Amino acid sequence: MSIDTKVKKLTRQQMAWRAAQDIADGSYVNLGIGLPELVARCVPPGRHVTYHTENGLLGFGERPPAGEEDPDLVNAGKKPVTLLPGAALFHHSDSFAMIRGGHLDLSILGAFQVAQNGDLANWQAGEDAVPAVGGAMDLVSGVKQVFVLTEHTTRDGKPKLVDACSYALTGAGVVSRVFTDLAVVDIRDGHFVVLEIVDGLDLAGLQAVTGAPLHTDGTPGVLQAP
Amino acid sequence: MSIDTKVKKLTRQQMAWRAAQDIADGSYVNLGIGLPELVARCVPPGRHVTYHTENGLLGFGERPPAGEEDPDLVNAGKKPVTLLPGAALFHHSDSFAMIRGGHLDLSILGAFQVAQNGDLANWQAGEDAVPAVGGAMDLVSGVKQVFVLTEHTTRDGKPKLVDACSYALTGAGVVSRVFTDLAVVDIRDGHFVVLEIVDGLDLAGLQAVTGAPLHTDGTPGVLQAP
Amino acid sequence: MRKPVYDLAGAVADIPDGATIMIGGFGGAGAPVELVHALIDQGARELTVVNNNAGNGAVGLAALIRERRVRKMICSFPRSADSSVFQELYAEGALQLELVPQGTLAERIRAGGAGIPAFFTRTSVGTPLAKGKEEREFDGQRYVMERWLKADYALVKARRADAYGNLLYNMTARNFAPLMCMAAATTIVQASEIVEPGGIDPEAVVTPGIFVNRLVEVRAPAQEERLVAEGVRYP
Amino acid sequence: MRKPVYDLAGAVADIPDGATIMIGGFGGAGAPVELVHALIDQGARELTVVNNNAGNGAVGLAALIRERRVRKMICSFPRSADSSVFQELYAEGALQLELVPQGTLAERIRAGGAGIPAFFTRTSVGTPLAKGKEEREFDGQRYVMERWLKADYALVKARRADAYGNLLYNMTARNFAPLMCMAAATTIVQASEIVEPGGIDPEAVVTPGIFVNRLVEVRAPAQEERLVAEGVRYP
Repeated sequence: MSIDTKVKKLTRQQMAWRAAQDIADGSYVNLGIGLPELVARCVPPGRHVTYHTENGLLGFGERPPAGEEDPDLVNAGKKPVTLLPGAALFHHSDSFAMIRGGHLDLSILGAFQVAQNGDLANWQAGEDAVPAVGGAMDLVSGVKQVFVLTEHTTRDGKPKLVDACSYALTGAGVVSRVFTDLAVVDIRDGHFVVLEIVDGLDLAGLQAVTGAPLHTDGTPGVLQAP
Repeated sequence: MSIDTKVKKLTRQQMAWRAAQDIADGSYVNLGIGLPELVARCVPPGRHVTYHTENGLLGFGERPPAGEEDPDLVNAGKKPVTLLPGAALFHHSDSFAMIRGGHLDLSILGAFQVAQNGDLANWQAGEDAVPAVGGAMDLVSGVKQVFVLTEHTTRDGKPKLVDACSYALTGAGVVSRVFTDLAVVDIRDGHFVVLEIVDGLDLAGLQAVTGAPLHTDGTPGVLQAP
Repeated sequence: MRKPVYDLAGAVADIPDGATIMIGGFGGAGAPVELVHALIDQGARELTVVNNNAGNGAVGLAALIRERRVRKMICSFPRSADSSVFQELYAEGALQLELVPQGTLAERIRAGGAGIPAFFTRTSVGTPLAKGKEEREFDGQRYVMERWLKADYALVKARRADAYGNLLYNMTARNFAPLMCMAAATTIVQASEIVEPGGIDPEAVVTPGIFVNRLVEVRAPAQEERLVAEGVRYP
Repeated sequence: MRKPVYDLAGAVADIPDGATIMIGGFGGAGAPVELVHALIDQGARELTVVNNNAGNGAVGLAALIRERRVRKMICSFPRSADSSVFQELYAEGALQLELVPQGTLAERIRAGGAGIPAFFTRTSVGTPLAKGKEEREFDGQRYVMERWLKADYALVKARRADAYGNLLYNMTARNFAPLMCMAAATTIVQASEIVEPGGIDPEAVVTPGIFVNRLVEVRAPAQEERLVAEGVRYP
């Protein structure tokens, strides 16, 4: 299934921007490796968000200027970061106590598949690859709210929003909202509920690239991003 | 049962001194409240012993001079102590990780009763008193070696070394050696084995104030202390 | 984020009757005397209190108990030279006691903060305190299962807080406080000073601010032992 | 007590074949490259290695794996841009893998150090990694039981050690090291400097010396990422 070229798909930057709008002021947030990392730069001015990384740091900022990187000061993606005033360093067990103990408000993660019941598969695509889970299972089972940020379909056009995950689960019933390049979709009571769709696409068009029935709660808004 | 006045009972200071002789160089040691606290001053010169206290401190020293006490710098008996160079402060969970995780070499505790199988009762004497356990149960079940330091009998002459504890246990089969004002007694394979007896008392005399059969492994030495 | 800074009364204003409250301190070291007195003034009753001890003299936790605000104490050592208030009410049956070995108490609180609903420990095996607890053998050793301990509120005392709630403590006044900050839904901290973010070395932070909800500056906090020695009675 | 100070070869000399070794580090941050190279020189085989990852490039842990000294890896994330050594040996079946969620790995190591033989966590419930694990419900939530993880040796990297083994780390190079120091029978530390007792603020100590057995001073330690970027191969 392919999407009409008139459809105003969001770029990765725009996807990150849209997700960032839904981060509440004062939140403690863990951003997954890759696309979710872009979210930090897009948080609206005036909202104070504190970022947590699994490897023992709360309150970090952007990558430092070239030449000032410290390989001992990195995020979970092993990318150099900086300490903001008021940062705290701690060991891995304390870091995951924050995660497992429900102290983080939000985690934004990538996905291979999200099911309509909130199941998430984002760590193992198929049997061949070397399995690697990292902190994803801890995050989804511990953080208060889990958002997924991902393209609506795979590179070859298969739905990532599905009725049931065929890949190995990261967690069962853990996702509450999905931000894609085509839509913003809530997960409520075992259903996908469409909140916003990009310009040029209607619900039927979105349904055609989605692997489970879409519901609405009023007319979906327009998904747009600067 | 009373003891002949010719018997050279040890004083409390002497008891503490005798126990201190059996602390190995390099040990990490937790001393119980009361009589065991006296042990620290009696360790032979040249042996380096590091003291741990449950309330989050490793490497503390004697009470500071009058007027220099800090009520925030105390041992488990709530007595003021000092920080020695190389001390470390930590929270209660880390402190008991040291205890429970088997990182301490030795704990020296008081006792109401010690049984020949190594059972220790040292927290609740009878049903009337308000029960209070503190860290005793953690110490006896976690520290590598537990010595008991106590008078051989109660104030009214009843044996404290017994065949089976009648008081509530602190731990089962946990004590390896007992230092009293009359003798040094090992616990081996469910038996009391007498290592040393004070001058003026023979095995029969010691047996008369002990609540379980005494064994020997060669002739007991003379228990003496400066 | 910047944590709201309250006065003492404001910080404890919403604590309801029946709340479970963890109070930092080992004896007087780390006892948040001013916060406890504010709680007495506030009037909440039927409290469950978690503390290593059960108060001394006629101030702080002992005063809270004496004013009959506490229904149940969860502690390891309710007995001391100056703990007559607890002993009297306990003897008359006005107060429940859950006695927990000190290390198990610390670990149960940490477990509450770390999302660990239960764990196994050798501590208390074969003793009356293991009664009613599930026992289990691992690798030939017997252990008892212990459950996490959480609270609605924690009251703790710090030496320094920054505006984001990062904390440093003074010496052994640290004791249970970092664990209680983790295990309470709302953690209220009285700090001798509140500094701007950057005023605490990130490498030396003991309690990261994520575990802290409210700050109160108490510049010259009372030391419980001194109040007891002086015979002070509150209120 | 003063901890014995070794040279690199001496510090790892007694590690036997078949040992379980925890190696600190998260990627290159905190990786004790010099100690791992000394272990390669020493020759021990059939090792079980606990690390968050599985090595990068052709140095450190990756080199240990490439030299076929490792029988089994216990880790959370053995995949990275430069982890081809692990991937090849894993594909050919020369290496076992126990994949553990990162937080569960950290907590299992802490449990090993803290005398907690087992604990419950929500992490992995309903996923393939819960297979074979005991499940249990507490307060209406499902949890899996996880066992402690201990080691014969830990190799970790510190910024500063004092002569008693108290440690400070550098930034996020701390990660697993404080836990591994607790969980190993013999903890071997390479520190950029070893100072006299008193050279670390007691309030700021991260790993108390009781968890440390041997010290090695490595004044200008290699940073794994730089070696990988430069294409260095060891030995």
